[in-house]
Amino acid sequence: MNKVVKDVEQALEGIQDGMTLMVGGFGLCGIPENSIAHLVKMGVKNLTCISNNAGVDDFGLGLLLQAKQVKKMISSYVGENDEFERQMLSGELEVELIPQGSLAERCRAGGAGIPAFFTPAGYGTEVAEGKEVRVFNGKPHILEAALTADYAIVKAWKGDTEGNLVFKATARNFNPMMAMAGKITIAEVEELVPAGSLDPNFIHTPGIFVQRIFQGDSFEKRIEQRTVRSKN
Amino acid sequence: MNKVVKDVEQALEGIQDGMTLMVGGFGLCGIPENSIAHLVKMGVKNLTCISNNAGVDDFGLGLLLQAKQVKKMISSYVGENDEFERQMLSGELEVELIPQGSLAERCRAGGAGIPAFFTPAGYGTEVAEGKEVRVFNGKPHILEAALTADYAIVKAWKGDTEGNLVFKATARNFNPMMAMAGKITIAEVEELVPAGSLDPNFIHTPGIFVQRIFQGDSFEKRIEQRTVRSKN
Amino acid sequence: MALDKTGIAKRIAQELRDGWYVNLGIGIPTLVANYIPEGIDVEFQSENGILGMGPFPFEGEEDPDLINAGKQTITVRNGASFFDSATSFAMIRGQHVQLTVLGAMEVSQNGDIANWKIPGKMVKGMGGAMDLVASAENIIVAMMHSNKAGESKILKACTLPLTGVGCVKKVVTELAVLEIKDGKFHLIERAPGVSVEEIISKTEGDLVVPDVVPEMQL
Amino acid sequence: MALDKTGIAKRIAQELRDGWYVNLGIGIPTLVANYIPEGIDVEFQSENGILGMGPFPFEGEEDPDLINAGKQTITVRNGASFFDSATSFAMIRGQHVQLTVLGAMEVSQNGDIANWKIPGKMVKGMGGAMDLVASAENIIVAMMHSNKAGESKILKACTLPLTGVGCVKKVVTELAVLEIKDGKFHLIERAPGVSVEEIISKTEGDLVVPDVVPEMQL
Repeated sequence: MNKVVKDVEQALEGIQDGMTLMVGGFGLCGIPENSIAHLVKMGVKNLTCISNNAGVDDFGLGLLLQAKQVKKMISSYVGENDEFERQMLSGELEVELIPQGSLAERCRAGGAGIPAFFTPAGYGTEVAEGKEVRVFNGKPHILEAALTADYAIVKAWKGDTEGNLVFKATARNFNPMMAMAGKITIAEVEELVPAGSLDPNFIHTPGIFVQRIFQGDSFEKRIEQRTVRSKN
Repeated sequence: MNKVVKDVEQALEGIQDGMTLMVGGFGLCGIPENSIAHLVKMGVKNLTCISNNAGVDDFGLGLLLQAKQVKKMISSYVGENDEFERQMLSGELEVELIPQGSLAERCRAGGAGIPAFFTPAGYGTEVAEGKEVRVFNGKPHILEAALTADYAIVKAWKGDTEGNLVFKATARNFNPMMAMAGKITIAEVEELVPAGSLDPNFIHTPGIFVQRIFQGDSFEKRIEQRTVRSKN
Repeated sequence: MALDKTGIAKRIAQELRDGWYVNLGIGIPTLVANYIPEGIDVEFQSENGILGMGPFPFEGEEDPDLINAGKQTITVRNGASFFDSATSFAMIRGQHVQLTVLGAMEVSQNGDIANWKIPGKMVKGMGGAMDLVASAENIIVAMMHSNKAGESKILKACTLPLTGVGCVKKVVTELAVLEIKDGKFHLIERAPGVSVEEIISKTEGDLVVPDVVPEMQL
Repeated sequence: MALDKTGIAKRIAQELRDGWYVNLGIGIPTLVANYIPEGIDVEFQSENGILGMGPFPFEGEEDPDLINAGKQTITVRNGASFFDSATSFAMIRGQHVQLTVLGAMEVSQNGDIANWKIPGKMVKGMGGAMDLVASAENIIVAMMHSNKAGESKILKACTLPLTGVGCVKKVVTELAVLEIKDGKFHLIERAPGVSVEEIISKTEGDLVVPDVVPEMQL
């Protein structure tokens, strides 16, 4: 079942003002750079973006924020981005902060047909406001709902023509769950290979979760915190 | 963190009468044969076994049933086993049947610290009796609780000394979720390799979920339904 | 003449659409894979953890680690993938599988299905059927119109323990194609040479019969 | 003399036990990895999806696809594994991680912790902290005893928005090791050369002081 589209333009076709997008990545690691750049070019506005982070000022989702294309961010951590903080504190940008594990699980639930689940994370905090509390094994939990998106945009290391994806190292992060939770899931890959090239034992995201796949033109893969040790 | 034990005897140490065991596998595919054989030898009784199936009369969990070591089976499908059916219909054996997807998800939930979740499976059927019903997006769902076990016994293709596991083809099935849900998880592998031999990108079950690992002495890997086509 | 199992499978295969992921149950549904219409690309999911199932292996090439949900030895196509049971049912529950074909003991006119238990007699378990019928948007039941005792299985209300409620949209039997709508069965097609009268006589549930009932084209 | 950050990390490292999986937060907690006691084998989990974290890479060997939860470039040890964020928090929520070490802005005597938000001023988000503190059986907070304005962070009740309630068991500061029990702080150890009086004066919360307070052995 061939999922290949020609380029990023064809891949993002149909994304419109006001839609909800999931965007994979953790910090700048494993983000769909080519798609984000093209979203800026498309100029779609009033987006709701579900993404663990909001990029930095001049890279990642920060680019969409700079261009004022985002109405609402749903994230777990949004430091490292001055423009973000400015828009949020001034009230221009709506922000919903979600515990990282709940965010990951809510995306998975959205893709897995689980409308809601109980988790201990956030009990007794702002996050629990308005949410049902129930005690299991003597411990209070809150009920969290599934998340889905009109489009999920993920980035993989390798992908085949049937949409099967393989991720590298910690660039996996949120990408597999978001791929599950998109009504339409777009995968941007570093290397597109023919079906049959990837070992079926080691597929991270089966092609059933992916509707469109393309090989990105270029990947900067910017490092957010370069930490090294010296050779002696 | 070395998880290697000498043999099946050491691996199963601590399993006692009346305990709850999860046992991986689908039909006879991917079952921990060496451990099951040793459970028969140990003679532990009144076990509650959580396993998708109950084996056949003379292989898999059928061996424990023959020896009357099982008090209760929690499964999704228990055909292909006459002794099982006899014990169940006569009331000797307690049986709880669970939809296969709910069984898988309940094991995952048990391992993932999710005490309960909503699923549409089983609504309006016997399975829903006594369970909370709630409508999401116009569709009724039932609340299902997590499952855990005193010991989970899983079977993998390869495993390393740190307990990282890799499964082959459809022998994966319930093994990864059960590995997560066992208070103590025992992995029986076809091939035990040194830490560092398995590619960290392609570990199915990270070693954190495994407490003991050993290489099985022999694997019969019996085929339940041999279906073939002729060469022309 | 009433269809044989192959005929039922052939008729159901006509319902396949290009690009669909399909889950086939044990029995007649499995046969559907043999009659995919030309120009249609579908992928088969088996709930024990495989996408991209291929045909049975050649003799001597069976792999005990590679089976379908009916525990039969199988092969894989290029582009296949293996996954655990939780992921498999995430696909099913999350409605990523476009069509489910399964057998039944009884179907009722409001779309209820019973196929897993005969109290006191046969209790094999529901396997993945309850998850499949509760989640799939598109369910086709493949079955015989009557049971071995000659009683209709197309009923006003199911008598056996249910597998799912209000979920079946279409039934294909050896006699007819029925659609379920507004709490009634609707006769869509009849098997070649089978009379509308025979179908009416063998259907216990309310049946809406249009003026003209076309024959199946197999 | 009060400890520096390294000293706090060294003291916390003494709490490690053989065979533990450990999650280290950003800042002082990260330093704990440098002082694992001899003969103790622990494995570090980072919530962005890695088990078996190694030291920072040599210059020129940084891999942008290989970072920790602080977004720092890292390396892996033999036996490492990568996984997605849902699996990572399955480990955390499912209590497979034996110890969590993290920083805090405030800790209260009933074990509440606040470390993610200063209303109107700093709103970076909770990241994985809420999942970690809600789930971990064993949480050690690494922090300074007072904030920059000189106010105690060891409080009767937190004033900032909470990250978790009743979860912190132990606090290690530049002055002391405190245990939280029965709704009170208990002074367990003092930093070398630091007086009990100084600790009392800098602790706003109720503090139980035993007759003899041993000095830390670093």
